[in-house]
Amino acid sequence: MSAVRMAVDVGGIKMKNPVSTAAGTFGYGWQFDSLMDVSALGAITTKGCAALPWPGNPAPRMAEVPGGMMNSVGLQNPGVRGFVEQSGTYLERLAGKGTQIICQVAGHSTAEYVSALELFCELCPWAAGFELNVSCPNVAEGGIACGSTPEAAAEVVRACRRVCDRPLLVKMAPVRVDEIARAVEDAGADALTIINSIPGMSIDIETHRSRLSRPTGGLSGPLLHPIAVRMVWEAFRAVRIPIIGVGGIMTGADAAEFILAGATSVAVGMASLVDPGASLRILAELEAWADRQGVSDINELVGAFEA
Amino acid sequence: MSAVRMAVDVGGIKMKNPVSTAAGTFGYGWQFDSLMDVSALGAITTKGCAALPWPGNPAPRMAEVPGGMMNSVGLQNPGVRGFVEQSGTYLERLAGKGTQIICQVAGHSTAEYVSALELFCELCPWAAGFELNVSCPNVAEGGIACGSTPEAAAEVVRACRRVCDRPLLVKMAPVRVDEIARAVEDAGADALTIINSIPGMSIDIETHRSRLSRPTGGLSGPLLHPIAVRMVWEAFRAVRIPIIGVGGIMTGADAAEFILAGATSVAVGMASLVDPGASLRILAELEAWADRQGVSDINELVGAFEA
Amino acid sequence: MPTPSPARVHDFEVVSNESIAERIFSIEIAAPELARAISPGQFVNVAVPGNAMSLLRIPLSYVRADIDAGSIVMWYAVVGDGTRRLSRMKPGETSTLLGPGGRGWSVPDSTTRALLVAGGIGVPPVLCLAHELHERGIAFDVCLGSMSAKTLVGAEQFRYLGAGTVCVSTDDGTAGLCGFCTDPAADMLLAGGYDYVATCGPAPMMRKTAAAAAEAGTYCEASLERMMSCGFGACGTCNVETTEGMEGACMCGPVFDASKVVVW
Amino acid sequence: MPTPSPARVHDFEVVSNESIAERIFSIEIAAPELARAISPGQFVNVAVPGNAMSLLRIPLSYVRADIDAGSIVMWYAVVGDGTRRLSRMKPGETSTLLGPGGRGWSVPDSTTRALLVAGGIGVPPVLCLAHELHERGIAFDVCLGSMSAKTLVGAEQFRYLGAGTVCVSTDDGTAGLCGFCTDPAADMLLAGGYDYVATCGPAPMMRKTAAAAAEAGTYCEASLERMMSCGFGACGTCNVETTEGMEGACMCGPVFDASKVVVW
Ligand SMILES: Cc1cc2nc3c(=O)[nH]c(=O)nc-3n(C[C@H](O)[C@H](O)[C@H](O)COP(=O)(O)OP(=O)(O)OC[C@H]3O[C@@H](n4cnc5c(N)ncnc54)[C@H](O)[C@@H]3O)c2cc1C
Ligand SMILES: Cc1cc2nc3c(=O)[nH]c(=O)nc-3n(C[C@H](O)[C@H](O)[C@H](O)COP(=O)(O)OP(=O)(O)OC[C@H]3O[C@@H](n4cnc5c(N)ncnc54)[C@H](O)[C@@H]3O)c2cc1C
Ligand SMILES: Cc1cc2nc3c(=O)[nH]c(=O)nc-3n(C[C@H](O)[C@H](O)[C@H](O)COP(=O)(O)O)c2cc1C
Ligand SMILES: Cc1cc2nc3c(=O)[nH]c(=O)nc-3n(C[C@H](O)[C@H](O)[C@H](O)COP(=O)(O)O)c2cc1C
Ligand code: FES
Ligand code: FES
Repeated sequence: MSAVRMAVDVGGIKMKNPVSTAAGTFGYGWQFDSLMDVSALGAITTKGCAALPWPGNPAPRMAEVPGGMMNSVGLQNPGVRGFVEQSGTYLERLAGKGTQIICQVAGHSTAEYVSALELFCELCPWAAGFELNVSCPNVAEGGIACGSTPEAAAEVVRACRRVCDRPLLVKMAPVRVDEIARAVEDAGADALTIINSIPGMSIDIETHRSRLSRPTGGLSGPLLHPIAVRMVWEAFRAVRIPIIGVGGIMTGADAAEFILAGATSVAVGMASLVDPGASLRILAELEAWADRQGVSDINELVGAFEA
Repeated sequence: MSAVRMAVDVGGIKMKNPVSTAAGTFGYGWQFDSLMDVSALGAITTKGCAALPWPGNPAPRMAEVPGGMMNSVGLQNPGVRGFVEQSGTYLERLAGKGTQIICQVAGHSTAEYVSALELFCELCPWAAGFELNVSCPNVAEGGIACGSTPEAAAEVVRACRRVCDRPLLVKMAPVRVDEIARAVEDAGADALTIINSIPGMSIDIETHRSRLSRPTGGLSGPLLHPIAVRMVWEAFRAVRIPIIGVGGIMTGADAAEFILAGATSVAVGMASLVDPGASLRILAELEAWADRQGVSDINELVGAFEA
Repeated sequence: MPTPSPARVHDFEVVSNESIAERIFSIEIAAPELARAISPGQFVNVAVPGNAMSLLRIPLSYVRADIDAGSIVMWYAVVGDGTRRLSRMKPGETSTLLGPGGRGWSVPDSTTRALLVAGGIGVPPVLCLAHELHERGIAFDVCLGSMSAKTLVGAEQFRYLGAGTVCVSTDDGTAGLCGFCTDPAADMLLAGGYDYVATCGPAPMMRKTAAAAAEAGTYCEASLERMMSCGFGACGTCNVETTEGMEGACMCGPVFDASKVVVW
Repeated sequence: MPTPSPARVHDFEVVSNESIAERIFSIEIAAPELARAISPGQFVNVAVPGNAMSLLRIPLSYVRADIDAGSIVMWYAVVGDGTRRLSRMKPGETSTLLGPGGRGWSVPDSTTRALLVAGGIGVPPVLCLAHELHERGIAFDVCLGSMSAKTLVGAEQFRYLGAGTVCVSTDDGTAGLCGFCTDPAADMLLAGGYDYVATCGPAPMMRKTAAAAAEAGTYCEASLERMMSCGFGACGTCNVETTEGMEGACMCGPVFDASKVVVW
């Protein structure tokens, strides 16, 4: 067995190992409970949720593309109260087993982020922290519109910071990463999750229509990986707060690249949809790699990339 | 045989069909002469070239990634005079056969773009137009630094516009596409080439070093395709000047998506490296598709995407 | 917490894989535990080896399960890269699937006579239901639609399972009536005698069938198709707009109470 | 305009494909036109089917060409996904390659005795050269290096082709001398009698060999390896820094005048 210490601290969220799940690709956790030992993960991040329920976008919401997939779910969610009713008991129990729960917060405007976060803080004492999704490519207002400029992103974070004293993460859009990272760090973010899906487009060339119900959707999967690793590295050099690396992680090696580029933790996305136990396989592979590097603590490898 | 008219006009460059080649993936044309009938293409764009020779980056300059490749050639070029000496006769002959020659212009600063362009204008009477590469991810100054903000890109274009009365194209970085498109249109660009390779990173997890001689490189290939199509559509709605769609075109269907999204013309990149005759196969497939759509002129399909 | 999906990851081995009509294949796979667990109207999400650019699994209904042989049979149309690769899998080749997924048919105990309306490659889950009706001793008639005789599947099997009438329609008239199977279905529903309708096929077909059933006042279930990423309720990509809001086809469906479906 | 690459796209068929040492395979492929066109030191760029995520071809040297049989033989080490897939190709399977690529060895007509220094999977192009020397009646000795006896290839073949001495070294001493083959090579060069040196193998090995040859005043050629995208001079990814500037390995090489190489 490996003797590498795997525990990491992501902006105050103490994870027993660096592997977590990407919002929207792991439901609310319980969906995987019969398929794997969820409590072996360092953390899970729950699907984005707003103060009030959102219906999400019409079908079709998914199209497969080479090397990945495109979705336009549009943050369908039952609202914070519905979320807590549905999944609160499960998540509280999971937190009790030492897997940190990060609840993702959605909104159409700064005010909506704040009111969702206030509800979360009130109703989810078991949540280790909250991730602000200012980068969803599939909602017309809010989402990516709130996360594509340093000013807009910082505004949301500043307002949220005022109402929340638990760790606040920011899910970053895949644009202007260094500028936005600096802006949200200054605004009080405790950690960054990099990156959300990249907006893409897939057209049915016979019907001349989008293969989704909206013109564009968000890309996930291996096709993102080299782009996401680069963005993590850019942010790592721009800020001091820790980073969760996300994008196309299918293997421990993919996760290791994020760690070397400066991520303290990683989150598995699409891989869990294809293969529900993927995150645990990735954790095992990551641990074996860390062991092979001859370190005693995985934190020694964070940002160990030699340019 | 198809009866679809395939000729297109890209900002004054009259192409007999919409298929061209992406800068840096087709050498100076003659490299393909023994492998395919280059003169069947609508246009070719030559590898970026500066006023004086550039050595490019050290080896390794290439790493393969899932769904594509990453390069850090760094615009190695023999300078405009060397280029003309080496390839001028061939390109002039090719132009005579009706394939338009677009010469790509490189520089580290506005002044360097201008002096390279002046040389090009003087020495290449056979060139149908010039493409300003303000988006190379592999040079430390110039390149992408000149193309990542609307202001910087517009400055280069304005200065170049003053010294050149032939069609000027701008090779766009994959960032802030609508803003930059508008800025360079206002600055006098005649057409846009969208997109250049996306900066990415690939780390050898055993050595902790980049798989290239530089930390980052430019991604090409199918992994770009849905992102590039989306960016073409964004630009199409932002400006009136025509667009050349580039990114991961491996088949006529991939090219057709660009046309529907608003590209008047397409350029084949990595596909030509894998399979030198790919551009002609893509042209044939594109023509067959246009025929199947029941149009008499491919221009009817430009931007025919129904949102 | 709601009930999680009953799906598990199962290894499977191809037993046979053969064309049964134009571009339609029947595949039998060995997966003993799955064969025991699955019930009519549920589906499996199959990993097809061979193209590393295409990562997602392919959702497929099943036609029948043989608990003794430890196998299930699926019929599928070759429509794209994934199903093409599936059609090339040879006996003995192995892969994995996730299943059983979702909620199948729930034919009320009180049912005396059912009408089954199936079109195109919507036949498999309906034929699967016919097996159940046969076992439960519930009488049924079938309206079966297809583009043409060449792509028609299931008629024999429905007859073999004791269907009262099997009314075949083809778009081009090469077998049975010329036209859509929804026309005879509407007539038969109006004529009465049914207390349950099940339908699967192209969206317009199901919509019409559901409307006819509603008109006749007969309870109707429909098996809907959506693009699916996970098949076990984790991603939210398979939504169906119902009178009770958005519901995931892979957990709340694929079989829905037709009167609840707003967008087919 | 400079001379374009002699490479063409050729179909090929696998004739045989077998392991000849630990993780090293020998593949014979039928490609008659290519077999006629290729010369020692040149390479081919092979499309290996089976992983749609990995698009580029794999550059490989060849060991010998048989014009009558219309085939060439290549030896390759299984180091990653592409070569692993290649090792699974079966006789009768087909694909395409681009070749012949680049500039091979140019042994001066005046050469009387050559020293060949090959290490690891650098053996193929050097063994190919030995065939040429044999045909041209030029005497040669060989210094052959490998990690261990298990990965050693070519010793017999060099002997069969009439090598004077074949001096084997292994890193672990399991065959021949224990150590690097560059040490005996340097000794032999110092002892004199050679008017040509050819080398291929790991970069440090070639660098040392070239330095020893320079010291002995003997003309030396080296076959360099670079990551290649196209293999026919179109992309500029295969650069070698030489005293005359950056030169592409796929057109100006892979065989270079060793005294020109700045970065190995
Ligand atoms: C619950 C469920 C049960 C199904 N049962 C069967 C069955 O028993 N037999 C059968 O032949 N098919 C069935 N399908 C459809 C089957 O999943 C698709 O035909 C298959 O995934 C296509 O994969 P492909 O890679 O070959 O095609 P692609 O290249 O992915 O697509 C080809 C065409 O098929 C459409 N398509 C792809 N996936 C789906 C999907 N999930 N739903 C609807 N359309 C799709 C695409 O939009 C496209 O037009 C079922 C689908 C669902 C959701
Ligand atoms: C002109 C030339 C001739 C060659 N001749 C032979 C030969 O006769 N026999 C043989 O076994 N190999 C030869 N090689 C090397 C061979 O091309 C690589 O081993 C092969 O491409 C690896 O592919 P892969 O997908 O299996 O490995 P990958 O998964 O792509 O990489 C595995 C490892 O091999 C390295 N590698 C990959 N490609 C190359 C390359 N082009 N050059 C150097 N290192 C590389 C990678 O950096 C990595 O460390 C030659 C290379 C060149 C450029
Ligand atoms: C179906 C689906 C739904 C998603 N929903 C969310 C979401 O609610 N909030 C969010 O920040 N990201 C969401 N994402 C993006 C992922 O969290 C992740 O950033 C992205 O998929 C890249 O990682 P991957 O390549 O490992 O999937 C979603 C992705 C998918 C595929
Ligand atoms: C080896 C290589 C060299 C390139 N050189 C240039 C260049 O000189 N100028 C430029 O604008 N783009 C260059 N590109 C980018 C391509 O022109 C193109 O924008 C990109 O590869 C995306 O298209 P593709 O996916 O079809 O390859 C280069 C790409 C590759 C692979
Ligand atoms: S397919 Fe993932 S939730 Fe239904
Ligand atoms: S590999 Fe493309 S130029 Fe040499």
